[in-house]
Amino acid sequence: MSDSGGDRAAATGPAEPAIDGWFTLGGPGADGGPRLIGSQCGACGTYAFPPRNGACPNPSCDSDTLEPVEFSATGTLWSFAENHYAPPPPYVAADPFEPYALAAVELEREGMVVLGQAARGVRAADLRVGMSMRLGVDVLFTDDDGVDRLIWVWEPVGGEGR
Amino acid sequence: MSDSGGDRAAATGPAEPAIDGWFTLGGPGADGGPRLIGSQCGACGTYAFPPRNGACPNPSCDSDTLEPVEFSATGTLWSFAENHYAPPPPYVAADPFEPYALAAVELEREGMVVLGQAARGVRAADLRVGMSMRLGVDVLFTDDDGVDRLIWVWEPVGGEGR
Amino acid sequence: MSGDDVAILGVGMHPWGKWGRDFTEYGMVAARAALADAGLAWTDIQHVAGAETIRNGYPGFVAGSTFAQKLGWTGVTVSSSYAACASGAQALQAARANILAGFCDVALVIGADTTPKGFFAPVGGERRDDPDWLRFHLLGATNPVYFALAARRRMDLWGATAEDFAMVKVKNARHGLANPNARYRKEVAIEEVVSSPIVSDPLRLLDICATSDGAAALVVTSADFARRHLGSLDGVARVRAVSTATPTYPQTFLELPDFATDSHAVVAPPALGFKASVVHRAYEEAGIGPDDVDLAEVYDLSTAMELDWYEHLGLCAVGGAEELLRSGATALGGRVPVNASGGLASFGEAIPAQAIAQVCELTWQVRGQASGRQVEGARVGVTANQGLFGHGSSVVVGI
Amino acid sequence: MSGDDVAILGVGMHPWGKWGRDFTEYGMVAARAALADAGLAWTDIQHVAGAETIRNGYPGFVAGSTFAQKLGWTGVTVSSSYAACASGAQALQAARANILAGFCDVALVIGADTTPKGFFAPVGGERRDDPDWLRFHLLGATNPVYFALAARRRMDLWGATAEDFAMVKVKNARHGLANPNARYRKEVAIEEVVSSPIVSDPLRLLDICATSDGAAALVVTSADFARRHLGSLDGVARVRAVSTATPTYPQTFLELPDFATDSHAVVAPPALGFKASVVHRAYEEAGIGPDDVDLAEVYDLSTAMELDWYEHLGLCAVGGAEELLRSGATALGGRVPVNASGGLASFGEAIPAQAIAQVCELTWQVRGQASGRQVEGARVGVTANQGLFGHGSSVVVGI
Ligand SMILES: [Zn+2]
Ligand SMILES: [Zn+2]
Repeated sequence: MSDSGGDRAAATGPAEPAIDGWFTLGGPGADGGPRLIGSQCGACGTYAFPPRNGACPNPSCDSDTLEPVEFSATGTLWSFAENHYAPPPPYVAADPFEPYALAAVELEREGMVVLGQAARGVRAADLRVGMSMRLGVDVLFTDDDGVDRLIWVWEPVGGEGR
Repeated sequence: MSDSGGDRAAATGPAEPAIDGWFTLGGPGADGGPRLIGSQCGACGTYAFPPRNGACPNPSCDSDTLEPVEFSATGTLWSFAENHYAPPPPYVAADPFEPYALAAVELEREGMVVLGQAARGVRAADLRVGMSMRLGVDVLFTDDDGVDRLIWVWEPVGGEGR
Repeated sequence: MSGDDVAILGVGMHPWGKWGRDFTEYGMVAARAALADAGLAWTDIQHVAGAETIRNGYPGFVAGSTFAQKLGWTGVTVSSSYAACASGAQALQAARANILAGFCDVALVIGADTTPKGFFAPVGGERRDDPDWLRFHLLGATNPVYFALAARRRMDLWGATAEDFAMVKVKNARHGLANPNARYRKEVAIEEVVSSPIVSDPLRLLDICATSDGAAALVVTSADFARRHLGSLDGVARVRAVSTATPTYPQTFLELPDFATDSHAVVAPPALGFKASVVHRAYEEAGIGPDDVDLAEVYDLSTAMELDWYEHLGLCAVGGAEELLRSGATALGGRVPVNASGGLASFGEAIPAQAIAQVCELTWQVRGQASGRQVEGARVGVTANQGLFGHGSSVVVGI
Repeated sequence: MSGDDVAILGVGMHPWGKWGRDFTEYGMVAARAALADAGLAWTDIQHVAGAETIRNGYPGFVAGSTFAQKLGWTGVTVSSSYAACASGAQALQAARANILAGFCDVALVIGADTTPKGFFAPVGGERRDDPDWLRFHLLGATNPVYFALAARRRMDLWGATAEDFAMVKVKNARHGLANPNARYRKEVAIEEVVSSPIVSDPLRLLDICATSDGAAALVVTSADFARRHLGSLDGVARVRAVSTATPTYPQTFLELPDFATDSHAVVAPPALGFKASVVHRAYEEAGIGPDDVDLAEVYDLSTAMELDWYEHLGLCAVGGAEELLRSGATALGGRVPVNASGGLASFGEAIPAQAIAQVCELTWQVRGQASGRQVEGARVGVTANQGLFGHGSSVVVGI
């Protein structure tokens, strides 16, 4: 979880995930990129995100053995939006505020849509429903201790850099 | 409302009620002492405290014309208690905390029981249900601007000084 | 009138606005208006069903008892229901269930709110177990973001345009012109909407409803009581259905306040999506279909969302809402006017009051009392409403 | 079993304690225990009636839907009820009304809480319209202050002593020794109670209940469903009454969170005080009187308050509670054991779960399953519970 990922964002100082256990930062193994960490039920096989501690969401299954599982890193853009006003706290907005996009991406294997911010510099005008998208990681905000807090982001496959 | 009362507490700096419109500080008129300000319904005559803005509490009366009325300054002790731990905020507790008593006093004319702190120095050991009690005013806390915030208090008639 | 219907004897509202007063003051006005409309006194009420507000301290959490006390304790039973924006419908259902179970004959249903300025923010404190807190903190996913996601799908899948969205606002603003309880009572032009500031692309300021103060109340009774009180049930509006269905797993449409949908990898999605299923259950309970509906009041948190409701209500096929709108069918004078009241576009959102206000409007409409916005010959109306966390509601009112 | 009764097919709890985990985890344990006890699956449930917790963010406000989602969306209807400490009884009443009105046959009633340490404080912010905020700010009138006012009246009017109060604690601690769901399971001596620190005179630390984490759940059904499911109704516990009456004006006993009572200057007080009237309505609905009661579970927020309940329940005359206690009638083995479960003295208070837990205990008792604390021959039990803002509840369970 706290491995420094090669594929990571423009973080310069110390960096930590903004929330523990919801995504990896990527690294040398596998295809190297970051991944969302969901849950998969050992009994019925269904998926869930955010990861949950027991309680399979399938109503026909009363299993409590949900295992952490890395989700697909690519999917299809289900929809998107772009915030033109700073969200209220507990969001830590940049000052001055810069509009940013959010993307909801459908993962084929997992059969689910996951919301995230769009990668830095990717704007609504660059997006359309149905595009191929890939997971990345970027800085969400810098906390009071000067630590960059990281979050998963979606970016078009072969799309804009950051 | 903001008259300085002769009967007032040991306030030395500027002083204001901790809440507006619930009690007078007393003064030269009438019997001089402070009074609770309740409401009386112009239609059915029933009383209410705290004062309310319309909506007679008598279910058989739909009047909205409640007039401010000064309550009786004396009554009978209905019950009492004594706090030995500092209440949590928004109570502004003295530091170090000193135990203090609270008294609920039944007013004959108004036919109701009104809760208040006991006057400074009046402790549970000084009280018993059925005693005659009289309204006073004392400092509740001193606010960030150095203003003493005042509150109504109950004290035994002919009882302890402060 | 079927024995399973409850009668709506009285309806009342406090006008929507931004008054900044205690929410109980609005509720009292609405309650007294509903009682006067019913020709009943407060002391005739046997149950108070309050819709809670969670932003007004304890009195808001115990809305039922707050109003019972403010009107004067009479020993009535009370209930306080919370279901986000569907709270008002849940309060109505609480009253209805108590009446039909035989626990009371006459109930007051009431919702009132005083709302903060700007975006709704989550409950205070650092709440890392609360998805509602986390969606703000981790994504800045405000309510308009979710509305925008749905709106964008209409554009990219069905060819909706910014002008279509604007046309919903123009229609509803016109409907609300003569409504004495509406907050905004002026015409809006398409150009004004499409040139208003973008809030969450593709939605602009005038596409998104404001937050308002307001209150609405109903007096509902058993059929027997209504018959005794009025001598006859002719011309009495009645509640023919209340649906408060939750989603069926997997819920595959991303809704407030979730980070992700359920997974359909293992369990196939239900035939009807969540919001369509809420309406479907109401139709089923009332024994009607979309063709029987003379008008609808729907929760237009955004202009685009009203279009989604056309489809959930079965007024047109999926993807057909823009064409239905453009045809004029959903405007006053059309086949099935939607939001004849002016909708949230004209009212703004007063959460616990909103679903009750929809029922007030349908009652006025089926009675023929909706002066200046009357749907001619209205006999059956339906409401549709969405609340986060799997809440939705749909109420059928008939005469 | 009368057609107006609903059957209690399953009961379940999560042990009370101070675990500091998410309240939904406790609730899941209780829900699954109740389902297992009923021999039913989650997918058999048609309605989830949640008792709200207001200190756990949004999921707590929408307790019904939170648990419906956590168990897996099935399209059930939900309700979320709030009535302070009486919330659990209101949730039961929501389920019962929906069943008796014919809207569902099988409902899950659930309450769970994670509680803060120390005194309950009011909702945050400066809330000068909220009497609950003001009583803390202006008087420091914590909950124990109100308990102390009532306790002092028992002393000065009826001659209660600190030792009487302590004896309630000693009795309930002994009752709770064998209860696997109780938080405190050790004997307490009178000397320990009367030498514990004074919190709000005359009440000491061991006179006042702690705040706990915990959960309780019920599976309740129509009589027809229970008959089909079990083949017979023999030996099935049932809900014979739920009372949620509010006060009648003027309410002349000073109650949380008020600054003053109502005035009896113009309107005479009702014959029965508020809490006695709550119980009276339950007796009336069940068609029983105090002599028919084999045991009672009452809300012993303080030791002295348990004594008040003896009188409200009609177990003795007003002023006679101390004598009844001293006689041993309310201890296990006595005429009418009170808080055989151990009560709040052994559990601590988990607000939305408490009134449901009382019903769990009565169910175990009338089934003869209250191992180590069984009231011999128990067939009818009553609960009594008080919530601030005019809430109270009383439930009658019989077999
Ligand atoms: Zn599973
Ligand atoms: Zn009056």
